[in-house]
This record gives sequence, structure tokens and C-alpha cells, in this order.
Amino acid sequence: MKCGIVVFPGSNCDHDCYHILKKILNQETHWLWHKDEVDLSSFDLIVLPGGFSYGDYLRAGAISRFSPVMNSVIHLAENGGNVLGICNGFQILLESGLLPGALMQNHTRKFICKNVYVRVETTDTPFTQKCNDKLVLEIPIAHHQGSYYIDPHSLSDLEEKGQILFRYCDAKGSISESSNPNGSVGAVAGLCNEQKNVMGMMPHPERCADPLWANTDGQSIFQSLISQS
Amino acid sequence: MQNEPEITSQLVKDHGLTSDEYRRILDLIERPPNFTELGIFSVMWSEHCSYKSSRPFLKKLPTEGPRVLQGPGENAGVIDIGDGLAVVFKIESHNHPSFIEPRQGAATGVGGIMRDIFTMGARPIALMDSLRFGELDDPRTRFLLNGVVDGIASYGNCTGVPTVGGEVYFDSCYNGNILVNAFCLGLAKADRIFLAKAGGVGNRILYVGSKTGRDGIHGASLLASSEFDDTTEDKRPTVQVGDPFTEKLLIEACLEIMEFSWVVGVQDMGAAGLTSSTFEMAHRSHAGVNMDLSKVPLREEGMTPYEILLSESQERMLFVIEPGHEEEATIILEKWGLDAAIIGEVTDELGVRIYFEGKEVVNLPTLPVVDGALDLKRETQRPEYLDKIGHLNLTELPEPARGDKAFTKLLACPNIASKEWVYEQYDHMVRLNTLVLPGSDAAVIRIKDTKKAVALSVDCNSRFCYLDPYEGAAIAVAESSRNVVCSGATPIGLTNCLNFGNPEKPEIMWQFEQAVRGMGDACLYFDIPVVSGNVSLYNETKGEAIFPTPTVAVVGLIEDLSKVMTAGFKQSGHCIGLIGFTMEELGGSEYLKVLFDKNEGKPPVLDRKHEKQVQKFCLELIQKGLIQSAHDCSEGGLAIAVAESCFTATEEALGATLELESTLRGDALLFGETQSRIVISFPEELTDQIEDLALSYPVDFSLIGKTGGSQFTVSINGQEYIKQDIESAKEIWKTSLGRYAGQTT
Amino acid sequence: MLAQIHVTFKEGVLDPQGKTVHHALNDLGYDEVLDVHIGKYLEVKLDSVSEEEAEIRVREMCERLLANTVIESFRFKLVSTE
Amino acid sequence: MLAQIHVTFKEGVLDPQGKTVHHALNDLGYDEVLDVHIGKYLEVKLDSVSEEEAEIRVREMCERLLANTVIESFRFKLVSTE
Ligand SMILES: Nc1ncnc2c1ncn2[C@@H]1O[C@H](COP(=O)(O)OP(=O)(O)O)[C@@H](O)[C@H]1O
Ligand SMILES: [Mg+2]
Repeated sequence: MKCGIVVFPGSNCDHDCYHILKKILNQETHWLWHKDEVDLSSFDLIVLPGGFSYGDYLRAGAISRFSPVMNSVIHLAENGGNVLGICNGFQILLESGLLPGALMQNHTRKFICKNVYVRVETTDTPFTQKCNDKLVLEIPIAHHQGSYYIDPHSLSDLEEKGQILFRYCDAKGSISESSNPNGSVGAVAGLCNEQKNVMGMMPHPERCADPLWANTDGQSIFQSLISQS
Repeated sequence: MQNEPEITSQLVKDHGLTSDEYRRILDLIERPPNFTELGIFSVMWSEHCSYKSSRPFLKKLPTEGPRVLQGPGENAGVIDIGDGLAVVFKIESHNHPSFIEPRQGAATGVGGIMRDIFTMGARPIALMDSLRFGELDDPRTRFLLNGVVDGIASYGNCTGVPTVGGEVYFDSCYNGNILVNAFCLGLAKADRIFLAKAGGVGNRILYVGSKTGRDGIHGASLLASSEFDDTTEDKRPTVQVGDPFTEKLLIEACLEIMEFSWVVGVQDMGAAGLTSSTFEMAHRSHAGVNMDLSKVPLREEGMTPYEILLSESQERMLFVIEPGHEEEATIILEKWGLDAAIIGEVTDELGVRIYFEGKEVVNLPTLPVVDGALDLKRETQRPEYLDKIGHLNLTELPEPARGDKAFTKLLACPNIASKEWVYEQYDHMVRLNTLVLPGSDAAVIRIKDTKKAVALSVDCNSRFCYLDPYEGAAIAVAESSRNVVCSGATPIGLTNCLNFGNPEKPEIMWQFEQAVRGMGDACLYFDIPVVSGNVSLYNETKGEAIFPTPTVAVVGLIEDLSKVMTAGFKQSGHCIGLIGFTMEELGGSEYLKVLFDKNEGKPPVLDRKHEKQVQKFCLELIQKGLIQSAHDCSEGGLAIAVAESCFTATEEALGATLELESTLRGDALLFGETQSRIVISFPEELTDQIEDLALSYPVDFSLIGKTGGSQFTVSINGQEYIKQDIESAKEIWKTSLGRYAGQTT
Repeated sequence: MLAQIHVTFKEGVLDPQGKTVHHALNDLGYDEVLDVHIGKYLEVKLDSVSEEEAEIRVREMCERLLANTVIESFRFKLVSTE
Repeated sequence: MLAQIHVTFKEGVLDPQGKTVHHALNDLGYDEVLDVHIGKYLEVKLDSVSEEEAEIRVREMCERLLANTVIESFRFKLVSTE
């Protein structure tokens, strides 16, 4: 799989994604600088990594979506290429309109860094095909603006079309207010577009994919992508 | 310059200089300084920059060792960890600014310490913070706590450097003076360490980073060199706002530029801004500098040379580069969107000349400015309070028949309760190196592309230091190093932040002297070099000083990262053992404070020889793979230490049953804070092997119980003393700090 | 010319910050506080352009960058700085 | 009654958000943008109190909680909601 990792000036999980894709999973991995508009058609996967691309000033992801590289990413996405946005990357995908809805400040009003559980809601996507339905993954989150918002009508639309990939849940997979760390509507932790080639998620699968740690649940997402390319 | 104030004795005084000091300036430069020059002396001779009260004492700290590549004196200390790599670390205070504006004060504290690290060519890979606040029932304390934690989070998280550990204490002595000490550790190639050097004549001085504004003029230097009183409000505009995004750009750009051989030296602009960076760099290189302030990128209009030189705007650095490489440097800085300008060059004059709009505004020799402040021979005197509180009469303390109440009270008290509410606001995982997350004894950071890891811990029990500064400081060293050992590391270096009251008081200076001696003696004994540090004096409000708080951070090395150890029990049915033995020591304990509202007596005795054996033994157990957990006994004593190992067990909380035999009072046995004790757990079949090893040292070792079940049960000499449901106990411990912090009124 | 821009959450979008501040004010004894909404206030200084043009340009800035119209609405006023 | 409160950085205090948004607008081709400052806008709805009292109470709320007077200044206007 040929992967590209976009580097914005304030990206800080770029190296983590690189480490997992290149060093742990042995995939061909390239850096993509935000100022470069380039032809991405040879890539199997573009990752928009976590971080604070422009300090998260104004709104997370608001400024980055105008970077030249985003034109290339949008072009690729429109032509069916796989794009994965993690955390800040998810925020950028929403701001750029590649995914519907918005991310707001956590309802706790604080940054939250901890392990949470998410339940796989759809396995019929390139990002989740290696997961079992309703599989519970333990994945860390680390964000301040991760409370997903979309109007109720569009939310049921997402549900109907199978675009919701992950929901926050507890260790056993049940969903309640207390298992929702940031107040996201419908406990949405990750979703994809209608074509299912663009996915954004708040949790960080790259933080639980190195076997040096006991938990490697995040690998299932990367393995899904690898197996289909 | 036109309209410059005339130099009067009042103006000299307003600049924090005594008349003796002013006379010394006249002697040294053989003429009166102009207004701008007076400003320069004022900041450079301030306590904060000159260490005039503390320097004579600090000379006694041991700073050498085979691994030390750079000791105190540069931006940070450097220790060789093999494989061609070195760790660069330092801790620094931002107490006064954080009290005035907690969010920005703490944020810029983190920014400042990070710059000290990457200035040396190291990539910052871990942060820690040692925090002290007043009593939590005061809304002001909660405001400060929330603001400080938010500030650290906002800055550290945004720059992508994980905050992996720290400590938080509450005591009324910090009501009027909180402490915010920030630690940063970076990783560098051992042969590519950058120093604050100017090098040869003709080298260019390159200004990099944020534009200079009027913020923080006289910030660190004046704020940290006087006590707080009612006029402190007037000093408020000196607070600076941090810009972590620019810091992140600076980190990346600087590390990129430092790959080139034409970079001669680097210095960040910290306290006293452009002034101290210029003078110190020139002085260290036995060179001079010519500088044109008209070239400095400015944020505001109409700034005077005085303001430009003394501004403490954040996120700025100076590079010294060889001529002919200006354009290469500029291209890299532009790539990262940073302002940059050549503002001067190196001369062979041993002096600094500064120009502004074509006129010379400063012409000073470097030596008097940097090194001219006379070391003050501060008087020391043993404080009287020690006689009043030095003795604890245990017979006056009613001994409870059972320990349940004390146990749950201690679990809920903010000094012992889990600090999860704090560290969950910090990104402690970014960069994929944090092998041991916050919540264990020390954080462990793996070093990518090697088999190694480093362990970090920051500690100080200031209650002990108040009762006996010498012993208290030695205990801080022992505890921090014990924490590092419990994670499987060998201590290799130490940095310290000495937070004390007003040095003009002989009693404070006595505390200072004792603490530095205690720290130095302990470091010498445990063979841990002190490679960097920071002094923060005048931590007092309206005459009330804080407890002496000599915070220490110890860095340890783990050669084989598969041998990392954590504090939590791993499995039901394991044996629980205690390395070390318990004495009747309740002086200065959390138990005494929480249950009887007393801080008195003698702190626990630190038997250094014993401590060394305990640490060595524990390390050997870890390296031989004989144990499954190790956790040191600190605040709250044995009962709390075991409970914490229960709470941090791998999956859900694991219960434990302790069966103790002892002639001590129950409360001293379970809640006393005797030093040199470590709680370990291991599979039963290894008991003989561990006992044999203990005998061979020899070191005290006893079996005290078993893991498992849903209860935390303790019996003493066959009698039940504590029995608590482990899940509910954990809930109290886990949520208590957040509940306090979250109250709005 | 100065554009004074207000960006606020749309009706129906929960404003967690406003809610928290509301609680905090009540806790502090300001019982008369019935509701709090928190938005952004931006001042954008513009080089002399005509008012008509500024109107168009500022609206565009808001739509493209300054507000996220999925959740926020904006309004602005142009004031002369002469 | 509605209190419309503007909280902005004091003169001379660094406004990193404003600075970054300024750059972004210039990069987007809005060359006419000379400066950007970003502050907060709060709407606090008050139960019927007299205007004089509201004036005092709102000022106090700003000083105690809504503005950080070390680095921010505030101004507000009371509008009747009848
Ligand atoms: N301010 C803080 N920031 C980050 N982590 C913290 C902070 N305070 C405490 N911790 C973490 O909580 C755990 C317990 O801290 P502490 O009670 O000081 O431990 P110990 O007594 O073993 O030194 C440690 O892992 C520590 O790093
Ligand atoms: Mg501690």
C-alpha cells in the first residue's frame, strides 16, 4: 500500500502515523508537505494526522483546509481514493466539506487524553472490513474539540446509509451517556462519506498499533486498508 | 535619546538596584549609565538573572560524572545515554507569573523550559510539571488550579510534546504563592550539542521567531526578585501571552537549521529577553557584539531601545551563524513561516554596542554586566519555629481502634487522591514513546531505534523540608530516585528547582543553605550528578513564606526496555512483599495533617546506606524478572501504597489482604511515612529466590499479604484493622480531586 | 475601515461553554442570570476599500473562513476608521 | 434584559489567534486585511432587574469571571428584551 502522510505546520501525530505505517506495518510511506499541490493518483491512502495544524486557532482545522495540498486531497477523494483523517485530520475533513457535520468543544470543556472504547458500527468500508460487526476497540482519544454535531435529520441519514463507523461505548460495547467522553451526538466517534472512501475519527488508532504496548486494537483499521489495496 | 528619564536615586531604586550596587556600576564602567544601560544592569543584576543570593551555596552541589556531557551553566544539562545519544533536561519555575495569570503564566513557563531544551539541539520529548497550591476550599485556589492545568495543557498539547508526569500538592503555605515548576527533557545526538556561543569575529546574529512587543518588560526579573504585596496588581501588565503554535514552528525550524555546520551558537530569549541573551552569549565566548535594534522585528509602534532590549516577548531565539549563510537560514525559516532578521554581528571587543536609528544607545563591557553583581553574603539563622514544632508527642494522639476512617479520608485528600483529573488534560501519549503513562511511580519514555528507555520522576515533600530542610531535601533526592528505580531504571542525573521565601531573611537563607547541603550530600552519596537547576526566591506574600520546596527531578536509564516495571498489581493470587522496614515515624505525615491538622515532629530518618541497598535490591529483582510490580511508599504510607497498587492493577481494581505482625502503633505502621520502603508483588513460587537474594544483600524484606478478591483487608497481629470494598475505595481515590477542582464556588 | 464581526452558534446548537458559564454565574450568586451564550468577536482592519466592496469581501471571509456555517452564523458591521 | 458583552485583549497583549487568522486571510488573497483581533462575545440574559442594578451586577460578573482583567478588557451594553 502506498501511503501519504500530510504534514501541516502544526501536525504532531504525523510521525506517529509514519512510525506505524512504515516501521510497524512495512508499507511504502511518504511525507506530503502542506504547501505542495501534487498528483496523488498513485497513492492508496492519504492520512491527515492529528495535531494542531494551525494551533487550532479560530477553529480546529479551519485554516488548514485551505492549504494547497488539500486541493490534491479533495481531488483524490472525489475520484474514489482513500482518505483517513484522525483527530485534527477529522476536523479538517469536516471543515473542508469532505465529511458532513462539525466538531465542537468537548462538553467537559477540557482537553481529554485517555483510553476509551468504540464499537464498530459498519464493516462494509475499506477502513473497517477486517473488524467484526459490533467489535469493541480500545483506542486513546486526545482532543479538545471532539464533540461531533450534526442536525438530527442528517444524523438519521448517516445512520441509514451506514456512514457511522464507530460509536463511543463501554468495555462491553453498550452505549450510554457515561461512555460518551465528549458529548458527541449519537455517540459518533468516526464516520465516512457516502462513497465510503473518506473516513474521519477522533480516536487515535496509531496510538494502539505498536506491539510494544499490550493493546494493538488500532491495527485492525490499518490492516483493513492494507488488505484491500 | 530624547526624552530619556534622568538617572535619579529614585529611578535607580525603582530598578531594584541598591545604592551600593549603583556605585559599583559607576566604578565598573567609569561613568554614569544612561537610561537604557541602567535597565540592562537592572535586569542582569536582578536575583533572577544573577543568582547573587544563591550562587555561593550552589557551588557545593556535585555536578560531575562519567556520563555528564554538560553540567550547570548552559541552558540545560546533558547526559550521555550511549548509542551516540544524549538526554538534555532542566526544570524551571514560573511561580510569580502563574499566580498573577495562571493560564498564561503556566503556559509560558512550559514554553520557556522547552526553548531551553531545543536551544541545545535536542528535540523535546517529554514534559513534567510540579505544582503546588493553597487550600482547595478557597475558590481562588481552584481558579488557580484550573488555570494552571489548562495553561500547561494548552501549551504542551499544541506543541506535540507529551506531558508524562508531575506532582500536585496542596497546603495553606501556598495560599499566597503557588509554585509552577516545569520540566522538559529532550533527545539529541551526543556530538551535536549546541551551546550559547558567539564564535568568531564577523559571525552574524540572527533573530528568529515572534516579533518583539511591549509585553513582560521587567517580567521575570522584577516579579521574581521581590515579594508580593498589595501593589502587585500594578505589575500586572508584565504578564505575557504564549503562542504555542509559533513555538511548535520554532522547534521544527530550529532543529532543521541546526543540521547545518554553519550554525555556531544558539540562545533562547528568556528572562530579560534580548539583553541577557546578547550579553551572556558574548561573555561566554570572550567576544563582543554590535547590534542594531532598528532591525529587530517589532509588534508595536514607537518602541524605545529600552523597551526592545527588556521585552520578554515569548517564542524568540538568537542564532549565531557564519557569514554567507544568511539566505540559507532565511529560506528554512520562511518555510516554517517565522520572522527572521540579521540584527548584529560578533566583534572582538569584549563589549556590546547597540545602535538604534543610527545612534549608539548602549556601549557596555560584557564582564561587569554579566558577572559584576556581587555575590551577597546573606546571613543565615536557624528559625525559632523549629523548636516549637520539632517534637511530636505521640501520646497526645488518640490511637484509633480501626483504620478504616483514616484510610478513606486519606484516599480522598487531594494530596493523595489520584491526579487523573490533571493528567487527563495533558496529551501524555503523543509521539508514541510513553511506555509507562502517568499514574505509576515514574514515567517511562522509550528511545526509538534503540533498546533503551528513560524514566522520569519529580518529587519534593515540602512538609518534611519545613520540619528539617536538610533531611527533607535529601529525602526528595532519595524519593525521586526510588521512583525511577521502581520503574526499572538506574538514576543517571538530576535537575532541581529551589523554591524559597525572601532571601533577605536569615531564617529563609538558613533553610536554603540546609536544603542545598542536604540535596548535595544525598546526590553525592547516591552518585547522581546535578546537571541543571533553577532558583526561585521571594516566594512570600505579606511576610508569609512558603515551605522550603527544593523540587528535584531525577532521570534514570533503562538499558533494556523489555524490563520496564509498573506500580500496579498484575494478577490475583500474587504475593505482596515489602522491601525495607517500618518505624514509628508520623512526623510531617499526611496522616497527621489530615486527621489532626498538625504538621510537626521530625520527618522520617533517611538512612542513606539502607536506602541505597533497597534501591539496588529492587533494581536487581526487576532486572532478573522476579517481580511483577514495584511501588514506593510515600504520602499516606504502607496502606496507601498497597491500595494504589490495587487501584492501578492491569484491568479492573484488584483487592488485597495484608497480614502484618508488629509492635508499632497501628496508625504508624500503616500510615507513617518511613523512607526506603517499596511494595512489590510476585508469583508465590519465586518467594524463596527473592528471600535468598534479600539475605545476601542484606536488606530487610518481608511477606505481607496476597493480591486478589474484592476487598482491601488489613489485619495487625491477627486483628482486623481495615476492611473496605476495593471498587468503592478506588472510586473515592479516583474522583476526589476532580470533584474539588470542579466546584465553582 | 474596520469590520466588526460577531460569530455565534446557530439556534439549536448546544453551546457547552455558555452552559458552564451560566452555571458558574448562578453558583457565584448571580441568580438573575437566565441564559448565557458565548460567541466570537472579530475585528478585521481593512485597507481603504469602498464600503460596497468591503461588504462583499468581508461576507466572503466569514463564509469561507471566519465562521463555520454548519454550526455558526455571523453578522458584521463596517465602521470607518478615518 | 440582555447584556451584550465584548471581551478583548488589552492593548499591547499578544493575540496569537488574531495573528494567525490575519496570515491566513492574506494567504487566501485578502490582501486588504491589515490586522485581525479575536475576542469573545457574550450574551447574558438577565431576569428583570433595574438597569442600574444590572449595570453594577454585569460589571462585577465581568470582573470576577467573564473577563481576565490581567490581559483582557471588557465593555458591555444592556438592551431591553421586552
Ligand atoms: N501535575 C501532574 N502532571 C502530570 N502527572 C501527574 C501530575 N501530578 C501527579 N501526576 C502523576 O500521578 C502519579 C502519582 O503522583 P505522586 O502521588 O506524586 O506519586 P509519587 O508519590 O509516587 O511520587 C505519578 O505518575 C505522577 O506522574
Ligand atoms: Mg511524589
